[in-house]
Formats: sequence, structure tokens, C-alpha cells
Amino acid sequence: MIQLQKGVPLIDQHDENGYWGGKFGGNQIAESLNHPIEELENEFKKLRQDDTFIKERDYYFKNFIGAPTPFIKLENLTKHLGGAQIYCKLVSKATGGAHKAYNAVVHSLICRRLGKTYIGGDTGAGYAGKMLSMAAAKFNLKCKIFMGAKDIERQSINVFSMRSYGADIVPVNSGSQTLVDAVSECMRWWTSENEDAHMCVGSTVGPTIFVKICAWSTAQISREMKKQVIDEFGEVPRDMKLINCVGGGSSAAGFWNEWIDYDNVELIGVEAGGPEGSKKHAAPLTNDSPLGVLHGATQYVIQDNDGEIEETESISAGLDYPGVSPLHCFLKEAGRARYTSATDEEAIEAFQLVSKNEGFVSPSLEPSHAFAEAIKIAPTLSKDTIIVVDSCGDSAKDSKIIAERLGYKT
Amino acid sequence: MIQLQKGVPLIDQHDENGYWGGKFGGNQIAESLNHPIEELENEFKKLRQDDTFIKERDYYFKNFIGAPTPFIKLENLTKHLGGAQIYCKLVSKATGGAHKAYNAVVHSLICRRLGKTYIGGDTGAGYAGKMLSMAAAKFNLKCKIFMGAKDIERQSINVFSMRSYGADIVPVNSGSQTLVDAVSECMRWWTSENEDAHMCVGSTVGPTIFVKICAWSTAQISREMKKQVIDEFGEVPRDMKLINCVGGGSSAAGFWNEWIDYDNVELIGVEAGGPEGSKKHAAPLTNDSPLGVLHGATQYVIQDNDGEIEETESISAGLDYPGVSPLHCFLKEAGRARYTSATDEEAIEAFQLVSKNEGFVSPSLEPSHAFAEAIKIAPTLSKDTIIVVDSCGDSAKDSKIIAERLGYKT
Amino acid sequence: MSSETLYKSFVNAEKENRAALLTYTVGGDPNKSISLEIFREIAKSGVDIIECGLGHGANIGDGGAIQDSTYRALSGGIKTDDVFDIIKDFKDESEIDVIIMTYQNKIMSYGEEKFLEKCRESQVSGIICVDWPWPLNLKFSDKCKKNSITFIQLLCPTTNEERLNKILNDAHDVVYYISMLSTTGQKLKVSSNEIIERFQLIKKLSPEKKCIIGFGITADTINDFKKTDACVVGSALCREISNSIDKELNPAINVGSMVRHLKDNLNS
Amino acid sequence: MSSETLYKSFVNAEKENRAALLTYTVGGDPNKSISLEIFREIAKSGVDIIECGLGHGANIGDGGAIQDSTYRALSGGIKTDDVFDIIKDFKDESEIDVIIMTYQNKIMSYGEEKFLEKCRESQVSGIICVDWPWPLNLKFSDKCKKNSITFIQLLCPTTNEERLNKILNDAHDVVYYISMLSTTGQKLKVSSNEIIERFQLIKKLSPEKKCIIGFGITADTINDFKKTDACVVGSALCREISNSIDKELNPAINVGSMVRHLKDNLNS
Ligand SMILES: Cc1ncc(COP(=O)(O)O)c(C=O)c1O
Ligand SMILES: Cc1ncc(COP(=O)(O)O)c(C=O)c1O
Repeated sequence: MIQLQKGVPLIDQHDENGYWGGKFGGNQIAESLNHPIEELENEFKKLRQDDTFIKERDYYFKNFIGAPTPFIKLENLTKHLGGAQIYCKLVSKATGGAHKAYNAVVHSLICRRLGKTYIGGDTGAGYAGKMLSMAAAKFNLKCKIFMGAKDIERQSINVFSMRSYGADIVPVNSGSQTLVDAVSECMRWWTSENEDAHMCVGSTVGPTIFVKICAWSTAQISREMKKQVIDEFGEVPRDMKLINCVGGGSSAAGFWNEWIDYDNVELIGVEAGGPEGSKKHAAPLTNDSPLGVLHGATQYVIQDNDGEIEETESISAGLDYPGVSPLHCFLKEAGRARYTSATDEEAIEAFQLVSKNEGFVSPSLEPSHAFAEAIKIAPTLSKDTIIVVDSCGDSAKDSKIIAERLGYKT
Repeated sequence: MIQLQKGVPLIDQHDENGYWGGKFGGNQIAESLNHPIEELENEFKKLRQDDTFIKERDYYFKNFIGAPTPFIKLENLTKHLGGAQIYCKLVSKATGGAHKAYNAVVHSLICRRLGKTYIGGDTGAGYAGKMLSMAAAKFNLKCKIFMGAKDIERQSINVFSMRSYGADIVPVNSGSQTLVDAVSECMRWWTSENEDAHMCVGSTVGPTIFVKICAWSTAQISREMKKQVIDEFGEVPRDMKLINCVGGGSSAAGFWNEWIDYDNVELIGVEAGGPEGSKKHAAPLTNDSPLGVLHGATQYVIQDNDGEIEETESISAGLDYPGVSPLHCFLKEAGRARYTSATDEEAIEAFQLVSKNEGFVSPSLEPSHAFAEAIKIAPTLSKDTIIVVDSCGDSAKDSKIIAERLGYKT
Repeated sequence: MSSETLYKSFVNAEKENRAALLTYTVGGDPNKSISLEIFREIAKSGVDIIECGLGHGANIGDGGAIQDSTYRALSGGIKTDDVFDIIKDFKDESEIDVIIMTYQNKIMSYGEEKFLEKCRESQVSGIICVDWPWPLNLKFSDKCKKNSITFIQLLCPTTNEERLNKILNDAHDVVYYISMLSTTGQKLKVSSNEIIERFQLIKKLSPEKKCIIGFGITADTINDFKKTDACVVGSALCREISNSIDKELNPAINVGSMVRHLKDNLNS
Repeated sequence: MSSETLYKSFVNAEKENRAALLTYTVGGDPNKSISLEIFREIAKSGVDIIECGLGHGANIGDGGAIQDSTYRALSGGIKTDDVFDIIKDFKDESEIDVIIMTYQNKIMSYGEEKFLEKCRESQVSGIICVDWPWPLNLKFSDKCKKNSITFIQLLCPTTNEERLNKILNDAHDVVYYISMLSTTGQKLKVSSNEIIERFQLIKKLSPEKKCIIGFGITADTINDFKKTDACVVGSALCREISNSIDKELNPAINVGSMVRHLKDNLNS
């Protein structure tokens, strides 16, 4: 069995070829991308050690993204479910409404350091694109966002934001017209433009360096939460469970980062189970999908016998991705995290229950999947168990979808 | 001329009948409301002095609303305009996306203290209603929101939120079907239900006690900003201008509260000028509207010769109100603040300029009016002048309106 | 002088051992001439005193029926002067007292002095102002007195005894008791007995003042109040006007017969 | 053995003092039989070596024309085995070498060993894998060698000299130079001279290896490369297939005549 190393950051536990556990990740890219990726690797290695850069990052995290985001107890939900105590890390209060802001800011800062003035990125739910264009506006970078035509349709509020920040949105009409195709198209674009342009991958997927930068950025979540947990409990609780939705896996990676070495902290990842009865789950870890290569990295991928990526279906655009971060493949294989899934229906129900009970927490459909799992397990657990759910997205972007689904009349 | 008293909170500078400057405000209410208003006055008087209550308020302000909201320099906009230095208080980062959260939390806490389990409120842009239903969900209160049918249509994202928090939304079909009618209907409801129910007025309007509670709540904005200003500049800048949009006036009242006694701080309120060429401005202060009684208080009101409230028209639902807070009438009359207006077109342009330049600041249409004024005056001012704009709302709720207006294709 | 005739109308009813009947309709609803016709019909049908609404758009004290009437009048272009015209025309041919019921902003924007002058000219006997509570209304109430117009103070179930005493102390010789906490035209949510108890308290504190009872009274409940000074029916009549218009019937005739019906019920 | 015949094809062209011509089309586009027919026509039209795409949906190295071809093949139900069938059928009647161009996931999901066995069975001479760069591909490239299949390493303008040397050192006797930074089928954005300069550098470092030049070459530019070892045209042909289908013409015939035209241009 694959072993985790204690005391080594998760993002650095790969081998010299960029593989975690000897097989997840890597740089399965066209030769044309070798150079810009090496350049990026070198820059990131330098910047991680650069105090000025870290200060700059922290300045924007604090003043622009608004760190730390709140850590609150969900009293009503806890009472309602009558078991474990449920807490919530309200990451949706990061500027823009989701954790994607951290990665976007870091990539924009790196882009400037690389002396590049153009940045491009993929987006599914539109958050990665919204945040990237938001940061690009602030840092005076030209910005191009690749987004599946289906996602443009269903996440129109985020599309509006991108336009208002002056980003150039490229609708991707190939394949399933969702995130997987947007990432492909973005990589094609970068293959052509990498001399002048930087690319931001919107989650902990893609070639190793992108996985690393993204998880390094979202690690802010657990860095600040660790302090909040200790403030609240005086110590790390004896029995704590951290529940996070997993699409690409950037939110979960950041939420868990500081806790990997704490064996008493259970890590639970929730993938998208899709509509009840559908087979088009976006849940490669839960359903033991075969290993494959997607977007430059080896990972578990939803695919047919012929290596063709299969279409997935989820009410949540942000989780609608057939692959999953090498980091999570690694954590699963090492037995460190457990992965499960929630259906569309369960997610919607969880959204309702949480909103009605807790007001201030209004999770988007992605974290509603995480809440669904919390709601499932909390009643079976003791009051000494602490569940923390990462509410990593705000429901505003999903208002149309949810309202239709629930038959709200206006 | 009316004089301000130094060292006395603005909200307490009224006479025993509730009139500021001897003529603005008051309790021009039906006799049926006399009792609940007295009850509320007494409760508020007590709670203001009650340390437990203040601690509770601050706990929720910090952990739920997310105080303090960021105070940031708009470097790009400053450079672009080439004059005064422009700063921004990013109040839109308050949970829910606007300053209305402060008032909603305070009213919900008061409602509990009053032993009532039902709360009702009016809403225009939908923020006041969204925040009230959000807080009501958290505090286990039944909640009813009155909203003009026209506003329900144009602010559907906030309507979605209210429904998800379990609020009962009452569409108001009378009159102009906007905020003015929603407030009227809410007061009618409270007239019937005040034995069991508490009412929250969504801005610094209505009978004196509502003006006071609201401004007391939003004062959090300037309380935290004062610290941030001194952190940034080491002292209160010699020449500082605070620009805020004014609908009912709650945001401006809160933004200015701590600065009233600083004569070197200019206070500028920006009302809604409506579409270019339209006469239906929602700008009673700018256009010297006559004094009148509206929703229980004496104030400048847009009205015809017969005392009938005139319809106003603004692209921004939150500013579309024919009256204005007695506090602002008082500040105007005392010469302490100056009031002007921006047109729909100017607001939209300001929205674009700010979004494209600053990314993280994505003002809704209300604060876009304030930015319009900043954009107008900044180039004529010296670099030693500090302009601070209160960006008190997030654009998400206006995405439909702005996208249509700017012809964004998705 | 009109404040005197107003009081006398109550005394007259009392002498006949019955409560006085007041009607409320909105001046100018649905237009100037029909509104006048309605007053005439009401007058013919046995009313004691007519309350004439001077409609205001932001009528936060009123429920749906009166809102509809108000909306019809205002959107038909009725101005304050038109309402005075209607009252004057009516008064020129009738002895029945007319009270104006309105909101403060209507008086304020018209100008208090000018408003009272106009009231005198049109022989208005009294004024009820929904959103001008005691003690804020004292200056104006004094001015009314000087103009021989009764300013009618409002009382309600939650007006505590201390306040009740003070208001009654400052009140002219007619007051108005709001029967329940609500806007006009809601279903009566307290028992008639409770209302009458409060009425009796007011009478005990101030036996000389005539007290009108209003809000929520219909043909079905009016008889409960026959031992009081007076009751007013408004929303039921306004609704009748709306119905008549919907059915293209003559509102004046229908309102008139409803008033006769009310009068019968009150006294039966 | 096929890796030998492949190298010989280049040597043969060299002997004739000309660059070898390679074509790229997607196996199974638009279906199995026409795809085979296309290969036959290409063979008749003077091609030296055929590159056959084993299409992959997430073909991140390819531009629009090849994406369209791939989409047509995949949505027509073409599987990896079908592509092997086509190649085998073709090879059973032709001496012309066939190289498979594909993505790593296609090989991985098929199974490396099984994939190579199938290659041998179908007489595939070489493999190009777009997203399997040096040095990650070394183990597989060794396996290829053991199976007498040429694994063709890729080089590009930003492959620096150190890396160039290392790759060439590990490379089999044929390599592929990607002429510019882009996906397939984009307009040539560097001058032919720059490309030829890089080509010559590669030849200097490794004179024995044959180097194919690809990406962005069309009938208009192909003549510039007549002094090189070989060039490949792909997107232009895929586009021709799309056009023919749109116009309901025979793609095989049209591709064939385009290949003749390319061959003429290359050698003129
Ligand atoms: C709010 C939110 N949560 C989660 C995700 C899933 O991505 P990841 O698993 O990388 O956090 C997304 C992706 O768009 C998102 O927008
Ligand atoms: C974002 C925002 N700003 C301003 C306003 C105007 O209200 P006020 O003047 O009370 O701040 C509103 C009202 O809804 C609002 O939503």
C-alpha cells in the first residue's frame, strides 16, 4: 500500500517525475508545453521561498479575498439532526463567493512575476473564471476564459461577472460542452500562446505544477481554520471529521491540507452522484473508475473500455468533471481519506435544510453535496464528534437552477 | 440654521417628539402603532446599555456578517482618473452582500428579546428582505417579507434567497409596485400583528425608533473603518471625502456616523437621478423636494401639489424611493453633508469602469451611483485628497439588469 | 357652527335611544358626480353623519377595500379641492354633518391654514387624521377648534389608561375608538363585548364625549353596538361601490340600500 | 521488421533526393470502409508513409480540423480495434509503412502489451504519442523497440539543446519536429527558414536519425521543406475530408488528388 510521509507537505510528496504514490499525476503533456511548465516549476520553487511574494500573497488574501473566512457552529442544524456537532467553514465568504479566489490570485501574481501580461483559464461552474478575471482586472492582465457552452448557459451570473471584469470568454462547443472540454481547449490555447501567456488551471488537476500551485493556494483555508478550531475547542478535537465536496478537488485539498498528519481527523470527500438512477455519476473515486490520463496527468477517470472520457451529469456544474485530482487518488489509495457521493436530489435537499436552518450559510450546489453527507452521518454519531463542512461556494450562482428545481414562484 | 451638536450621537439628536432639527422624523403613525413603538423604544434604550446584548451583536457581526469588511485602495482607478486617491470600503463583503445585514441581525436579536417569534420587513432591492430572512432563519423566527411586484421581477436572485431561507414573500401590487408600497404594506401588516410580531424597517426611514435602530446598526461600518483609516494613514487625513449612495439612507448614515464631528471630512450623498432626461428622479434632497409625511416620519418627499407621492424611476431598485431618511434631511439642513445625484447611465458607466479596473470591487447599481460621483470629482482634486467610496452592495443581484443594459451576450 | 352641529347629531341619536350611524366612503370615488350622488343616497337612507375620505396613496391605515376606492379616486384625477367641492355641493343641500378622514401629508401639503379655511367654506364639521397621533396633533387640533371644527382624537385597544386619560383630556367632544389592532376593513378579530367594555371605560373616563366605534363593523355585527354612541361602516360600503362598478350597476343606489340595511340592523 | 522498413522509407526518399511525404488522417473517419479507401487512395498518390490517427476525445494537441475528424470517427462508433483492423487490411495489400499517432490514454486503457501485440499483428511501423513526453515515455519506448516498432520522440522549438541531446540520445531512428508552438492545423507562425534551421541543428546533433517535420504545413508551404528528411500534412487533409462530406463528394478521391498535389509541390 502507498504510504503518506509525515511532516512533508502533501503537494511535495511526488517523485521526480511528478507522480504521487509513484503513479498519480505527472506531466503527460505535449512537448510544446515542456518548456513553459519547467519555467513555471522553477518560478514557483523560487516564489515559495520568497518572503516578499508570501507577504504579497497574504496581503491580497487578507484585504481582497477577505481572509480569514468565518468558522461557525451550525446550532440549529446540529439540534435538528441530533448527533454530532456540526460546524461550517464559510469559505463562500471569500470575495467572489468561493475558494477559487485563492488560486486565481496566486496565478495572477505568478503571471506578473513571469513578466507575462496575458492569462487564460478554464472554468466549469464559472467561479474559477470569475475569480481569474476578477484578479486579472486588479492586476492589469489581459484575460481569456474557456467555458463549456452548457456551463455558460447554466451559470449565467458568473458569466456576467467575467464580462464585467473585461475577460474574453471563449465558449467551448466540443464534446459535452462542460468543464472537461473547457480545460482541453484552454490547454490547446496555452500550447500556442505560452511564450506570452500564462495559464491557470482552475482546480488541482492538470500537470503536476498546476496541482501543486492550486493546492498551495487553497491551503489558506485550513491554515486559517486550524487557528479557529483551536480557538474554539482549545485543542484539536479528539474526533473530528472534515467533509468537502470533490470535483477537481481543489477545495478539499485546501480544506484538508493542514490536517493530513492528524490521524484523529477523518477526511471525507463527496463526489457528484448525479440524478438518482442515472449512471452518469461524476464520481471516479467512489465508483472505482479505472486509471487514465486526462489533461496531462494520470488519475482515476470516468471512461469507457476504449479510453474515451465518458459524459458525466450533475446538477452542480462545479463537480461535473470526469477526472479527479491526483492528490485525491493518492489520499484514497493511501487510505487517508474516504470518498463517497451524493445525488442531485440529496444535494438539493441538503441545500434547503441548511438554508432554512442556518440562514447565513447558503451553500451553492457543490458544497450542498458535502452537507448531504454530513446530514446522513451526523445523526448516527455522538455529541463528541465534531463535523466541519466546507461551505466553499455561495448559492447565488445557482439561484436559477435551484428555483426551477424547487418550483419557486417569483 | 439648524445646528448639529458635537459629541452627541447623530441618532440621539432628536427632540422629545422624535424630531431631528425640530422637524424631521417623528412618529406620525396610527394610534394602533403607538404601543408597540413605545415598547420598542423602551427595549432599545435598555439594550443599548446592555453589555450582554452588545457582545451578542458583535459576535454575530464578526462571525456571521464577517466584520470588519475590507478597506482597500483602488490603485488602478486612482491612476486612471489621475487626481484624488480613491479608497473603497468593501461593505458588499458583509454576508449576504450588503450593509442591510447589520440592521437585520440587530432587529432579529431585538425581536427575540421582545419575546416575539415572528418578524416582518419591507424590501426594495431585496437585500433588506434577504438579510432579514437570513437572520430570521438563524434565529428561528418566522419571517414575512413585503416586496413590490416590480421589484420581485427585477431582483429575482434575492427573491430566490428569501424563499430558500423559508421566508413568506408577500408581493405588493398596489401603487408603483416598488419599495414605497412595500413599506406601506408592511406597516399595515404590523398594525394588525404587532402583538405577536416585530417589524424591521429596511432603512433609516419610518418612525423615529426605526431610524435610530437602523443607523445604530449600520454604524458598525464607520466604527470599523475609522480604525482602518488610522491604520492606513496614521491619522485622519487632512482632506477626506466620504461618498455614499442614498436611497433611504441607512448605508450613508452608517458610513458617516463616526465622522460627523470631523469637520475636515466631507460627506457626500448620491441619490438616484433616474434615466437621463427623465423627471422621475428618486432624489428628494438634490432636487429640493417639499417636506412631507411618509411612512410615519416627516422628511423631504417627492410629491405633487396635492401631497400625493410621485412615482420615481431608477435602474437601481434600492434607491427607488420617494422619501429619504430624516437623518439626511437634518444633515442637509445643517449643512453637514452635501447631496447630489447620478443618472442611470452614469451609474452603469461607473459600474463598468470600476469592475474593469478593480476586479474585486464589483458594486451593485446602488453604490455605482456613489462611484459615479467619485469618478466625476476625483480628476479635479489633488493627490492629497482621500476619497472613500462605500461599495455597499454586490453586483450579483443586478446581473440580469446590467447584462441586458450592456448587451452582454452569453 | 359645525362643531356644534356635529355633537348635536350624536345627541339626537341618543335622544332616539339609538347609536348614530356613520358611513365612510372616499370622496371622488369613482368620480366627482357619482361620489356626490352617493352622499345624497346615503343621506336619504338614514345616515347620521357622513365621513368623507380625502384619499391618500400612502394610506397605511387602510385595508384593501379602501385602498381600491382611493386608487379609483386618485387615478381618476381627484384632487383635494375636488373633494371640498363635493362636500360643499352636498352641504349646500343637506343638514347632515360631514367629517373628513385623511392623512397628515394631505393637510400639510395643502397648508394647514388653507385647509381649515376650505373646511369652513365647505362646512366640514370634523377632521380625523389617521397618522397624526396625540400629542403631535395638539397644535393642529387647537387650530381646528378655533375654526369650529372638531378634531377627532383616535383611541385603540392598546392605548393604555394613562394615555387614554391624557388624550381624552385634550380631545374635543367627539373621539374615535379603533375597535381592534388592524387596518380598516379586516374581519373583526375581537368580540363585540370586548369592544363595548373599552367603550364603556372611555365613557366612564369622559362621560360627555361622544365616541365613534369603527373598524371591522358590517351589517352582521352592527347590531351588537346599538347601545353605544355611534358606529361607522366604511370598507363594506367601499366594497359595495367596487362591486357595483364591476357589475355596471349604479353604486349610489346600491350604497343607499346597504345603508338602509345597516340602519335597520343597528336599530333592530 | 517494421521499424526497419520505416527507416528504409526515409532512406529511399533520400536516395531520390527528395523529402519523404507523410499524411495524417484519423483512422475510421468517416467510417471503417471509407477510411480504408482513403488509405488506398493516399497510397496510390505517392505518399511515402501513412500516419493514422487513433482518435481520442480529449485530444488536447489537436486543432479544429483534426478534432472534427476525430469526433466523426468516435461518434461513428470507431474503437481502437477498428483502427487496427483498418491498418491491417491496408497493410495486407500495401508495402507503405503506417505509423499510429495517438494519446497515452488510448494505449493505457488498451493495455500497453496488448497494444503493441496488436500493432505487430497489424504491421504498424511506428507510434507517435502526443502527450507522452520524454523521459516519461522511456519504458514504453523500450517496449516498442523490443517489438520492432519505432517510438517516435517529439521535439519542438522550445526544446532546449540540453534536452534535445538527451531526447535524441534515447530516441529510435526516427524523430518528429513540431514546427511551432501550437496545436495541429494552425497557420504556420514561424518562417520556414527558422524551421529548417532547427531541423539542421537536430541533424547536426544526430545525423543518422530521420526527422519528420510537422504542424502547419500545407500545399502552399510544403516546397520550402524539400531539402529536409520528411514532412507531414494532416489538418489540410482532414479538412478536405470534412469538405467532401459536406459536399457529398467522395473523400477518398479528393484526398488522393490533394496528396498528388502535395507530392508535386514538395518535389517541384
Ligand atoms: C463552489 C465550488 N465548489 C467546488 C467546486 C469543485 O471544484 P474543486 O473540487 O476543485 O473544489 C467548484 C468548481 O467550480 C466550485 O465552484
Ligand atoms: C446595496 C444597497 N445600497 C443602498 C441601498 C439604499 O438603501 P440605503 O440608502 O438605506 O442604504 C440599498 C437598498 O436596498 C441597497 O440594497
